[in-house]
Amino acid sequence: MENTIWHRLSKLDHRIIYLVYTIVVAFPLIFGLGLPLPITDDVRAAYEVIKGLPPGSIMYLGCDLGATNLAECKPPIVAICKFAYELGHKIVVSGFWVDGPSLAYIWMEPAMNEIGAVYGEDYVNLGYRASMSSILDQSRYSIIEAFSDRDINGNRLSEMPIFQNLAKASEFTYLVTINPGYPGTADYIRAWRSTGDVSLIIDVPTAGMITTNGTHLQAGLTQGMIGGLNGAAQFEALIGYPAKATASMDAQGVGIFIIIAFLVLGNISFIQLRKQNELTKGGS
Amino acid sequence: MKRTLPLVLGFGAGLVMLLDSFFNIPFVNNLAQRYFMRSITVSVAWAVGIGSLNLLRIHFRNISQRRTNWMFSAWLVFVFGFMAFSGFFLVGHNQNPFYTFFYSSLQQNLSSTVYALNAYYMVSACYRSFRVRSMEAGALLVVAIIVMIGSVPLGAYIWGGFPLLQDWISKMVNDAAVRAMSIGVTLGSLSQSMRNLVGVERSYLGGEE
Amino acid sequence: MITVPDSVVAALQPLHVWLGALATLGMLSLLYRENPFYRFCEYTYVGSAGAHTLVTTFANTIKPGIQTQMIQNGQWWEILPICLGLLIYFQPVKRYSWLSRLPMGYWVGYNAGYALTMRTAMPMLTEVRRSILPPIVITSSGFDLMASINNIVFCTTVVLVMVYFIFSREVLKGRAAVLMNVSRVLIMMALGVGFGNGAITRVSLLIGRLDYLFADWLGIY
Amino acid sequence: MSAMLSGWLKTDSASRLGLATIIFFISYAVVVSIQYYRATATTLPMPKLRRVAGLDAIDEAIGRATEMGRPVTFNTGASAISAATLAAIAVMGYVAHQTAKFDTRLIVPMRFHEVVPIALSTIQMAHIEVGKPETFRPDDVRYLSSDQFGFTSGCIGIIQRERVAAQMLFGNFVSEALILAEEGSIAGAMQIAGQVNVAQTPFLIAACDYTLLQEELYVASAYLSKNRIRIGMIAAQDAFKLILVGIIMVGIIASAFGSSIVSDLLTLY
Repeated sequence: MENTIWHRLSKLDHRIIYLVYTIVVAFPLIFGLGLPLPITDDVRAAYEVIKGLPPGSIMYLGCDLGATNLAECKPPIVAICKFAYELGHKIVVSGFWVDGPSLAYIWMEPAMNEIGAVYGEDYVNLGYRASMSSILDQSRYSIIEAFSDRDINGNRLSEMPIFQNLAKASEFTYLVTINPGYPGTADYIRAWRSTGDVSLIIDVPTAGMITTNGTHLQAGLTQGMIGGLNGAAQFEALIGYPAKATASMDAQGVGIFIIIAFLVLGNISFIQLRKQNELTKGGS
Repeated sequence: MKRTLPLVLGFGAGLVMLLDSFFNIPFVNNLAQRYFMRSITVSVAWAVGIGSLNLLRIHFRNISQRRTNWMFSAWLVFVFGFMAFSGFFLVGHNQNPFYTFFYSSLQQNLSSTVYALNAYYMVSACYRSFRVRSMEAGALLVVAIIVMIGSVPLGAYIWGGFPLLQDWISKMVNDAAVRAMSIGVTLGSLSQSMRNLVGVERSYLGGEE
Repeated sequence: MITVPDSVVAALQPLHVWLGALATLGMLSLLYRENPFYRFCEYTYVGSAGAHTLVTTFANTIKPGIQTQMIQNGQWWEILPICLGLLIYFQPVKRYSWLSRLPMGYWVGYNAGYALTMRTAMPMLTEVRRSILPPIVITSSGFDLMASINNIVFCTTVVLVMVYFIFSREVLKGRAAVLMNVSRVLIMMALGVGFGNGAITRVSLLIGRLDYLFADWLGIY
Repeated sequence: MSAMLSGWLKTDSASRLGLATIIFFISYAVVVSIQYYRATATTLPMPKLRRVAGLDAIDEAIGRATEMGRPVTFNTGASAISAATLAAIAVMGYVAHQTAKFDTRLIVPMRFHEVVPIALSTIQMAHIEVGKPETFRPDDVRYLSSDQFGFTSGCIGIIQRERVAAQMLFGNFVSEALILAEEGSIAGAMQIAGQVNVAQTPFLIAACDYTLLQEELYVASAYLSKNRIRIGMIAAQDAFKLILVGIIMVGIIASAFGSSIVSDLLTLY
């Protein structure tokens, strides 16, 4: 019974599994398969909402993320900011995870300079603040007061053109929340949607968070969802900027099919081994 | 006194927030908007060092007692000091290219790789320990496979029905079940908040007097 | 403040990608075996993460608070919350550790009051309201079968799962108790969606790392 | 109606508040207070909680560990003092009671040092109740590291070196749940999980022998600890879930006849 294929398969060293998986995922990443990418309703709804807003609208971008979520959060942030700038929208970035605003600053600066956006006029980064509920609460009355009139680099907000016609949270036209975990979308809904300050929310969850955020979309608390790397690739296609997310789609497909293959193979060898154990137990 | 003062302080803050949200009482509204909201932000910010204090305390003890890996603890304290010094004393924060250089090259890559390890653990767990032990685990894994296939372009390329099936299960079953569970969790957290507010819930104060 | 000349930083730029790649490979080496290179990277990660939290909170919250609120606007009453926050540092000191409970009590009370306002109720009651869907959907072009089925499945799942999580009284008695198994299967299907999405998130993060190694570091594509 | 309310109620929130929120909060506060009063100030019997199936699996796992003469490990997860961690410690009290009774070793890896004293006192209490204070081993409650992966690799070391026969994962877990469950399954341990992070539950169901679902952790801790306040709070929440289910059912029946009266009543603004 020891040398059957199933027994050897069940004792397969996990490092071989890791090596096989790396090679198989790397192949489409390097050579690409160029598979078509269907557009889902949730991403199209988010695209239509942003596209329908007039120039001069002000977007609040909630970057509540960590460097661990780089791969799933950087592509949508860059794509949404480029799209919003081209539509003439202003962007105000902030976040309540320590890494969020710093990463948004590092990722957005080259992308926005490349398309001619001016910091302080077209976009501003307010930086990290320690306590989300009190800051969002105080921003309902005065944003400059809540953020102590300082941006991420210590410059005065009151001297920036963007803040000439922006005083309170209710003057944000729409809210885009990047959401890999907690705190995130649910906290913005509680802080600003419940009070009626902001009624247009675009949810950008990672794939893992689609599971818990779908119910907000059905309830009308959010108006669109760009979920995971797949959602970001669809949004890049809609705005005509195929970039990092689009390039990774083929590799993601192959990576998922390998996981399914291992899942099925693992269960087959488990069932076969159980049958053989019952046979030998029955025989002996 | 040691246990009641925090509870009285908490009750006061909670009551002011409650009244400010519901009622038009100028004194309470002004107290909440000008003072309480701001004092939460300030007190939480000034208390952030406790995490670093505990971290350094543990690693200084490793160094002083020459425990295993104490050299790595010494390196950790050096990195902490180096990054803190370059962040505090060099120009600004993000305008500080020196600090940003090491943050974006080391910190950003280290932490995104830590989470990427989970993909490998996921694959080996799929192969070695995720088993269809019961009808329920079977239903879970079948739906998981449909959702995985339906969410990637390769799946849509194989059969157009996969994305539709995935979308239907996600919207009709998952969103509904998650809603029912989140209503339960919200009710639980609300009753917890009620007990915290009136101070009958003392567990966060720790064990002894 | 000491300023760093741009020439120094420019010289470090090619080193940037190499440092990132070595950090990535160091962490990935755990897959083979726990080893000193991995531990070196792990301790670097924990040390720099701790420092980043301290530096960012100081630069973005504490310093602006002092510059603007206190010095410029003269709000010197902020000394009180500062002292309240500083009390947390008595936590490790055995005799005075009760002092660290004052800020904790304040935060817990504030958040309790914050949660008990309309903010928490509104989203939940909106989701309850949006769970009320017509089982028979009549549109301009007549009876819409698919929409009716969708509504029935959605509302049944919400009700059955809520009833499943009722423990202190028996809601479904006798023959109706079989519905408890139905609701358990519905929960399993929802968790299956969670499994699928969780797998996709993890694969995406791995692709991000491999993309960094192959494209940014080795420049293969 | 809104004009009358907006006199002393906040005007901007009055129009948004709607009657539903006021009625909801007042009635829920009343139900919670009644249950709290019943639990603390009266000797009335508390409502009987449905026995969560996962509890039989706990007894089975401890029995199996006793037969094999190998230890049980109980992990309270990734968060410091929180509702989930305290509920997990209540379940640990029961497990400690059973392992003390059968003289089976119980190893508890810890990630946050402020939870260590609470765990130590819970296990010591269990040993005293069973009448075997001398078998209590304080160094089996091991603080490993507050860093996620430092803690996870420490737990893996315990599973492999101590050859644990049963692993219990209760509390609130993040991504290390998958790694611990896989190591336990490879080591052949019987595994039971009861944690509240919905993102981790699917992986634990696939890898563990039995998994409690979300709120079942709180019910298990109330059931095992027989704590009247915890049972009372569950009864209050259940009462309100029933009211909400009733509202939804009435709403659906009304909408079947084309009337949206219930939805309008719940409309907040």
